[in-house]
Amino acid sequence: MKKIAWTLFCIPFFLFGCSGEQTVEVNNTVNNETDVGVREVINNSNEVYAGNAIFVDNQLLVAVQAKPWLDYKKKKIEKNLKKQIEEKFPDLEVFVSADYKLFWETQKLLEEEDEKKISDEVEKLKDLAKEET
Amino acid sequence: MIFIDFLLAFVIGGLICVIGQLLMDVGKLTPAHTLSTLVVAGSILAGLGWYEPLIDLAGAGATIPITSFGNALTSGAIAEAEKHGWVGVLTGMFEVTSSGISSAIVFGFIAALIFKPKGKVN
Amino acid sequence: MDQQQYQQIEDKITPPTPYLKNIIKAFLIGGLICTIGHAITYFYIIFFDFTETTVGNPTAATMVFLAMLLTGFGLYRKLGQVAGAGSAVPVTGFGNAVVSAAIEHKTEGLVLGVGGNIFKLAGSVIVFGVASAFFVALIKLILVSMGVVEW
Amino acid sequence: MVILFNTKPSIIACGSVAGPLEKKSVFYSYFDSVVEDERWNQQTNEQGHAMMIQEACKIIMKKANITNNLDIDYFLSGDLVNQMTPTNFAARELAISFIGMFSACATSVSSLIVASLLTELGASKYAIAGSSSQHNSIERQFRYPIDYGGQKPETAQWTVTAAGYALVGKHQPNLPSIVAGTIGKVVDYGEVNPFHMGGAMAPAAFDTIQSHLKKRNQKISDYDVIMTGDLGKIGLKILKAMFAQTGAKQEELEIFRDAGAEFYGEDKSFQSGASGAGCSASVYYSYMEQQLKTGRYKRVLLCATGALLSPLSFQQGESIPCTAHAVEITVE
Repeated sequence: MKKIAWTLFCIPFFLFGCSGEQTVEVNNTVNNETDVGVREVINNSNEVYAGNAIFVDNQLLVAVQAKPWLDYKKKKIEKNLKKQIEEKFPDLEVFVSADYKLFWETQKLLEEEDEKKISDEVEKLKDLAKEET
Repeated sequence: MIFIDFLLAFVIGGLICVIGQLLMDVGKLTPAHTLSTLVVAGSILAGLGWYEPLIDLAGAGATIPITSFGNALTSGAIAEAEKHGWVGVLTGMFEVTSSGISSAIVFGFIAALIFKPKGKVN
Repeated sequence: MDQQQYQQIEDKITPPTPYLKNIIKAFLIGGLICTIGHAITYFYIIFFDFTETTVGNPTAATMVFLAMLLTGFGLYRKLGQVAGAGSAVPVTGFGNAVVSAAIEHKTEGLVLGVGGNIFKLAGSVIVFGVASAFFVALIKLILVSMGVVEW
Repeated sequence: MVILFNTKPSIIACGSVAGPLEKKSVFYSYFDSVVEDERWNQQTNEQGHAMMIQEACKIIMKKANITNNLDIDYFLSGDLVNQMTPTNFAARELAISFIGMFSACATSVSSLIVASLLTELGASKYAIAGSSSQHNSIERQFRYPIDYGGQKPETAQWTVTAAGYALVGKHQPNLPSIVAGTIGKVVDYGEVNPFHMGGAMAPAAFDTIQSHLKKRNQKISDYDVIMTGDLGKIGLKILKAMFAQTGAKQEELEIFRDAGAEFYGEDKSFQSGASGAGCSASVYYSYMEQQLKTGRYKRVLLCATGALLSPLSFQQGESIPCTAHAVEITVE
């Protein structure tokens, strides 16, 4: 019993140690500048370990995953990122979410080619994210 | 990262249960008293606005313990109070749906139809 | 022998509550139940249209369903003896209280027995949940209108 | 008060039945009948409870070669269900003059005392006395539904599914005979924990045994065994400690035994042991009767203990009043 408890106690420290890398994915864009800019913003936030950005027309959907132990300030992280991206690209309609559902779905959208499908899916995800319990 | 996410659910869910166990063993409360106390605690945490961050942090570790029931009812009432003022406090309560209760009623009813109490096994 | 003397003898012989053992068991099993619940939330997020905010409801319903099966097969009782609050505090414990009362009172008929007694054990949780929600929301409303706090 | 029975009414025959879980009991081989279904193949637990009582009475009549119910004058019995409906319903089927008796788990002895009194008076040729309990119907009434996952402490006891009845008649040599009985007072030392019945009942047992010995001018060692009803392992230890304080020696303390403590042996899953009105009854009117008949014991004191609480009194914050009744049984 003691051994198991001790192991369980130690595991997180190992994981903390090797979690420095960030994965940021952006879907195919025409504009290289925005691509790099969004990557930069997400990369600069050390509260986030992964992010997906989907561009459709002039909309930008950013789905990020906060580090699990920082999840309690999820809403703040969302707000901060949104503000930073909006400052950089004032003419983009930005939506940021730290919800796992959006992250999971945008992962699939990264591979998607059909513009129409992407746009529909982004709309749907935004609606889902706004739903209350 | 996913592992830490699960670990947080485990630890925080487990800690809430430990509080319950302490209420039973040290406080000498019956299970009904313990659960009622925890529900009230959940309501108060919701009123302070602390329960939502806890859910964001621990996921099911905070939504599965009975404290989340108090949170659901209170945040419903507060949300309605914000919109409609005094009346909202009451109506908000009745607008809240808790799947825990409704599913317990449905499954309890179904269970009554198919199961028989078992006193044999110990 | 008076009451006080007897109390001394009784206290000396009655085995003490194993606090630490109970706490460890409650922590491990309660944590495990929540972890299973967490896995179910991921299941609903990935395969259905639920977000982290809305997934609580289907998860609770699924956990209550599992509690129904365990209760019906007489396993939740055994779990409860080991886990104590570890199995009583999660929503599965609430489910167990409702389901066990429903099964128990089946012999008194569906209306008087099941209908009338289904909340025999869990009713106080609902009453205190609703009442405390009312008072907390009321206090918050008063504090907000006094300008002490914000929503 | 001690009652002396000058005519020494005898226990002519005994009948004991038990439920499926009682196969784990160390007294299993002494029971007359064990049923596989705890509901006795009835629709409800309470109907099964009533069937169990009838079954025990039928066994007695068979053993005593009585074919007609009318030959039995009285049926004195009780159980723990509200208003004792299982016993009442069994009495309806038996059609014997009936008084319901309630001393909780001490009913096994209190009914035996009344049956002996009726015999002594000449009012009864044959009387059946005893009590019974059925786990499911008692548990749901006093505690939680069967399948509720509550945690029981080490002091908790398991209500048995069992019935024990004795046929009391005029004195016959070589049969266990009732020579004296003590009807106990109600004793309450302020125990409030319904999961610690042993601790609540031990003072009542102490009081009754003490006053019986005193009035009869006896020592503990005058008995081969003093068997309490359902104090459980922890309750028995408490009782022994109480007697130790009054100066009883170690070898005298060995005389004390408890039906509930021994019922399920050392099985830890039953916590402190067995309890219920059927616990003392089924052990007294099977194992104990046979030990007396075979001459292993010559003089025993059976002291059944009962906790006189209800779920209502517990919820209203009352402590648990307890009683104990004792009978002295000898074999010539």
